[in-house]
Amino acid sequence: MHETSHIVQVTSVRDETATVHTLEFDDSTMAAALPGQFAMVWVPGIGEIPMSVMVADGGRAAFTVRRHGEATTGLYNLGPGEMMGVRGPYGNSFDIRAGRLLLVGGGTGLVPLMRLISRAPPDADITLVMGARTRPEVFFADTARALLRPRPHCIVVCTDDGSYGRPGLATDAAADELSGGAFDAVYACGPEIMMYKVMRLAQDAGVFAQASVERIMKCGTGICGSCCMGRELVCGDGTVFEAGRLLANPDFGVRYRTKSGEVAYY
Amino acid sequence: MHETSHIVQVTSVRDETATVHTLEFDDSTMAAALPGQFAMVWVPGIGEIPMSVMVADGGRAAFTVRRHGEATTGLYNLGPGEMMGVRGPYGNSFDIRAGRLLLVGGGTGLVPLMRLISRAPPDADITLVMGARTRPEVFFADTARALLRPRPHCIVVCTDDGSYGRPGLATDAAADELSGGAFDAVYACGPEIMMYKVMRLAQDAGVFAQASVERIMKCGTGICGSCCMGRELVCGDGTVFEAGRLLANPDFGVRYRTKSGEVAYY
Amino acid sequence: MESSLEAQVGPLRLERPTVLASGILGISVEIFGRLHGAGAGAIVSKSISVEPRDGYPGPTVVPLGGGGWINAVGLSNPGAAAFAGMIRDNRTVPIIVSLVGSAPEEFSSMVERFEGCHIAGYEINLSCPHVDDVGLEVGDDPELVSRVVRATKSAASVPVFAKVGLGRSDYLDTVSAAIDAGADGITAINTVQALAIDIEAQRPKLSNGIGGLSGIPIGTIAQRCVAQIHSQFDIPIMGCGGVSTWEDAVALVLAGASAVQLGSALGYGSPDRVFADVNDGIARYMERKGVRSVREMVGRALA
Amino acid sequence: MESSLEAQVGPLRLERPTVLASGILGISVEIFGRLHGAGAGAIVSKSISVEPRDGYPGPTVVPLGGGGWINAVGLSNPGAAAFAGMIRDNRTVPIIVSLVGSAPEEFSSMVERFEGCHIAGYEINLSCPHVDDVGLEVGDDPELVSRVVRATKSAASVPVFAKVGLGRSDYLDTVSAAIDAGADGITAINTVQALAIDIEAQRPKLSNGIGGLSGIPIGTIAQRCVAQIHSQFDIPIMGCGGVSTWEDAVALVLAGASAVQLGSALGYGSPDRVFADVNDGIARYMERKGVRSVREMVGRALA
Ligand SMILES: Cc1cc2nc3c(=O)[nH]c(=O)nc-3n(C[C@H](O)[C@H](O)[C@H](O)COP(=O)(O)OP(=O)(O)OC[C@H]3O[C@@H](n4cnc5c(N)ncnc54)[C@H](O)[C@@H]3O)c2cc1C
Ligand SMILES: Cc1cc2nc3c(=O)[nH]c(=O)nc-3n(C[C@H](O)[C@H](O)[C@H](O)COP(=O)(O)OP(=O)(O)OC[C@H]3O[C@@H](n4cnc5c(N)ncnc54)[C@H](O)[C@@H]3O)c2cc1C
Ligand SMILES: Cc1cc2nc3c(=O)[nH]c(=O)nc-3n(C[C@H](O)[C@H](O)[C@H](O)COP(=O)(O)O)c2cc1C
Ligand SMILES: Cc1cc2nc3c(=O)[nH]c(=O)nc-3n(C[C@H](O)[C@H](O)[C@H](O)COP(=O)(O)O)c2cc1C
Ligand code: FES
Ligand code: FES
Repeated sequence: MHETSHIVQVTSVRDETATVHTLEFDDSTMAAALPGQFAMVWVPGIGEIPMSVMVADGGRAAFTVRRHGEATTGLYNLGPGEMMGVRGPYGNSFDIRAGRLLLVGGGTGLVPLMRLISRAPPDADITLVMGARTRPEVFFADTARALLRPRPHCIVVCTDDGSYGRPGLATDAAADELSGGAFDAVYACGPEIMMYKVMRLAQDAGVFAQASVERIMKCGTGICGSCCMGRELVCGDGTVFEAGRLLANPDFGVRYRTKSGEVAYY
Repeated sequence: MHETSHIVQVTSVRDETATVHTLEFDDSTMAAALPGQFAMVWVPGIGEIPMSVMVADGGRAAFTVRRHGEATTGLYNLGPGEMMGVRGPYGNSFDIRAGRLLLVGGGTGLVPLMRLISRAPPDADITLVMGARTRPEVFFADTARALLRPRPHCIVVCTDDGSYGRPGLATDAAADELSGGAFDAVYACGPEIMMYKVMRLAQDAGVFAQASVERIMKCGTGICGSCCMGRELVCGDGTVFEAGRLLANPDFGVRYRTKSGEVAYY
Repeated sequence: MESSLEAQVGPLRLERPTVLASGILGISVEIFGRLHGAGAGAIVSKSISVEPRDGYPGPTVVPLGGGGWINAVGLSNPGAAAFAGMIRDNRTVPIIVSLVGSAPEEFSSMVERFEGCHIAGYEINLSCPHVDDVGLEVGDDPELVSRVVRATKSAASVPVFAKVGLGRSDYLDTVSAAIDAGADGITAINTVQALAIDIEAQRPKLSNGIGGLSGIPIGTIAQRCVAQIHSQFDIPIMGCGGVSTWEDAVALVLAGASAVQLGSALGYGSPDRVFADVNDGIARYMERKGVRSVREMVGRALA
Repeated sequence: MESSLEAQVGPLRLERPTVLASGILGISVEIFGRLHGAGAGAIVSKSISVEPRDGYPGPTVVPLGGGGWINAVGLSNPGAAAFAGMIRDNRTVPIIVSLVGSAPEEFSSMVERFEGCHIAGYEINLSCPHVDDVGLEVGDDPELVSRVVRATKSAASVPVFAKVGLGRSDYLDTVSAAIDAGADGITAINTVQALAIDIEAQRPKLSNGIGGLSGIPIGTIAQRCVAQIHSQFDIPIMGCGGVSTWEDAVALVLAGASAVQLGSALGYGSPDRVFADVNDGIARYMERKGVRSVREMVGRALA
């Protein structure tokens, strides 16, 4: 039985890029979220949207939001002391393996991967591929470095336009990594086409892989059906699915449902 | 928050007198009732009434009911395998002291006293005064003997008409006992006038005393108000009260409320 | 900043915004005194009829779990004459006498009975969902509502509230009829018609079959009705239904209630704590939100 | 003794008596297949309108705790044409298409859209408590109900159910109008109009303000309505409202439902277990009580 939303106060706001903010707040329920879990976040008077739970220091929680439409802009604009409603955390979480892990993320898809890093076993050897379109859009590089410092790791930042780090798509970098070494697991979160490619690459390489999928989510709790992807309910069966299950899904990487429930194609 | 009623099945019926039955049933909630606590007992199709929870062997529970009006007759008539609804247990319970205890009961008022005996400390020395009008109306004598056997005790059975045991009222016997020896506590349950006298006797003797009071009880849970006695709610503040509080109550031993809430006098 | 728990429900001034709902512990003036002492701003009596009523046989009040209750007590009450006698000596407790009946004359005759009693107001029960010929039957007939309210108003020298609930017809028509007939305020809502079946006994849990649902399950239904009345009429409202915590009380006020009645909540905790706990919670909330009077909060969530 | 879970709701035969309620996971035929495979006797789709609807902005569906939910999704749905396309290939799942609209012609035109789809029936949503001009507005007008049902019936070749709820007017009048117009059965009830205020934000939790209460809190209200319809009319009923366990399902059947819909219950447990658990519980109960068919139990608690 799900409990109702509760209100939390933003304690601090960090600029990640010109359009991305990280909002920190104190909340033990969200601080305990597992990597991959999400919250339904209510900006009173504006809207409610799903958000991955970001890592934060010392028992706090955070969201990292990219300003986009009405609701994300409302969230982005919240300042310290302002209120938002949260409910959850909802959904399953990444199955974090030991050994050599490849993490591939793009944009705010990096959020659950940051949380994954913070919960990975201390001796896991993590390669993180971070994708962005241009240099000013790169974020979490410092956060990732700080989180990865205590362990064997490698960070590959790619920009589509080559303005920073490795030129090209994150999927190209992921392909190189996979062909270059034996990984024990691959985790992806970001644009669905990117995740689709990474799941294929991992499957071809015979490596265990999971991705966290986004859909329209109105309830977060398995009743409204807005999040359906084939036979799966992304909010409850996911958001994290294994590669095999994803690649067998007729919708994954191909189509999604709009707010009305109509089918649209990527 | 109170839970709703549940149905139990009568497992066996014991004749106590021509008008009194003890119905045993399996139910862990009722088996755990404290001495003085009561249940609301529903005889489907007939009625619902308050009943003290009687002792029974081996984790079972029981009610002992005197056939009287519609509801008690319905309960009395239940046979093995038949259903009744129970909710509770409700109310507080006797504060069972150590040392020499005087128990004074009449009729089905003996029910909570039987349970009290079964929960008294092993070295408590118990004097039980049992009142009945005539010999055939005496019951629980064997039950009391069996419960009291392992400990120092004394049983005084009185009949109003002198047809069995000590002739006269239970209150007379109680007065004798109180004047004859130093008791650490007195517990009474039975007709209100009897309890009133016993509480006075105990107070005069300076002995800690409690009685369990009966009133109309429709909800058992402190919302309907049918059980009010002065400022007290018998179902929630009681049914067990200390002598001082009872004797200060303008209603105790004097008046009660009928089903409509009108005041009636004893 | 000092915030005050005083509440003003039209002509009725209450020291505290929490009121005991009708039918809850509602026949003993000693209990009224105890609850008033323990924080209740006023007490609504059990609904009183001209003649005494024994009510239905048991079960009449059954908890459902999850903070819900179902009841069909059959309006048991000692009758107007006896009840007037019981409360005649009261000087300290603000008692609102709840009246129930089926004809306008019954109401005026009852009000006359209470002549000389020190009471704070009347509440007309137009909405008892489980007794034939009184209660909802009356509430379902706006014309009769109008005559009943008028009869009560013309006999009474204290404020008159009309208590509504979800009946067969639109309760907002009842509200409208009561206001037009001069009601000083509206109490909303009564219990919601319900049926709880026991699947082992294969019969209803209440002897009457259908009864009224109260407690936590109806809280958001009450918020809705209070909000609808508040936005459609200019009339003070006593909110009632499903209040078990101070948060629920605040929600009803934010929805438009000027004061809040507590009923089933008395079954959750000690009668000596329930009102105080809710009042304290409201006071702390007001302090925290920088609100100085209950009045400032009324309907604020609809703004 | 063999007992069968088969249920007969008027002309509609169901292998199992549990049905997915409208609006719950209700737009994807793949999900329908999954739930049917996991025990649902039939699936009612999300209410479909002529044109697609995006619905309201969030929050649209919020859990309230205690097994209660409030929602005002604004009838988001892909529209009749798109939805007919989606279910055109279905051959195995008994789908009941829920229709919503405000004029009789809309209903007949939608039924024509589903010509050629393999569907088990229609359910006319007369009772959505939070969208202007459709839903309850229609249910509140018996004359319009009558025309809507008639239009649907005359276009449809499969059974037509009318879904009612507690609106402004007496829902029993709606039932009566629907039956007179030829409805094959009644679904009762929809959500109950409610409002949940967030006291920190001082505004309603739903973007639409008022919404519909579903889940455990409305269970006994649903039992009441089913019992009232069952005792006043000779019409098969699909019971809906607050069913979270097999006990709740049995209670609705004993109150008069020939089959039982599950809605919010899908939010309590795994979609792969909910129907099976309820079905198994019903089967064990029937075995224990010596009942051979669901039909034997219908309305038994009212006898
Ligand atoms: C599981 C999950 C985790 C996410 N995590 C993050 C994150 O950490 N950071 C981040 O920036 N973004 C995240 N998103 C994406 C984010 O939820 C969408 O970008 C956002 O909902 C778009 O809302 P909008 O108003 O800004 O945009 P628009 O596209 O203009 O949407 C308009 C309105 O449509 C509705 N809507 C749109 N998308 C959704 C949706 N997915 N679910 C429900 N309603 C929707 C809302 O009412 C919204 O206000 C996540 C999405 C999912 C499903
Ligand atoms: C706390 C408590 C414990 C009790 N324990 C026992 C016990 O162990 N054994 C026993 O035999 N009796 C016990 N009684 C007394 C028993 O409850 C009454 O004798 C019984 O309620 C009378 O019902 P009736 O139908 O037989 O009688 P009537 O006097 O004919 O009553 C008619 C109807 O009035 C109502 N009614 C009458 N008395 C009460 C009442 N006290 N509360 C609620 N409704 C009532 C019922 O609907 C009843 O059916 C107890 C009473 C209380 C308050
Ligand atoms: C046992 C019981 C008896 C009631 N009797 C009355 C009554 O006599 N008159 C009345 O107007 N309301 C009566 N009510 C309704 C309450 O006053 C109140 O409107 C309802 O219980 C909803 O509030 P709650 O959820 O706080 O209990 C009664 C409620 C209960 C539970
Ligand atoms: C999120 C949600 C959406 C709903 N959408 C519809 C709908 O489109 N059409 C309809 O007739 N009922 C709709 N309902 C009402 C349900 O079908 C059902 O009548 C109600 O939820 C009560 O059942 P429950 O308590 O089992 O949930 C919806 C309910 C919920 C919770
Ligand atoms: S978001 Fe509602 S079912 Fe997944
Ligand atoms: S029996 Fe209802 S208040 Fe005591």
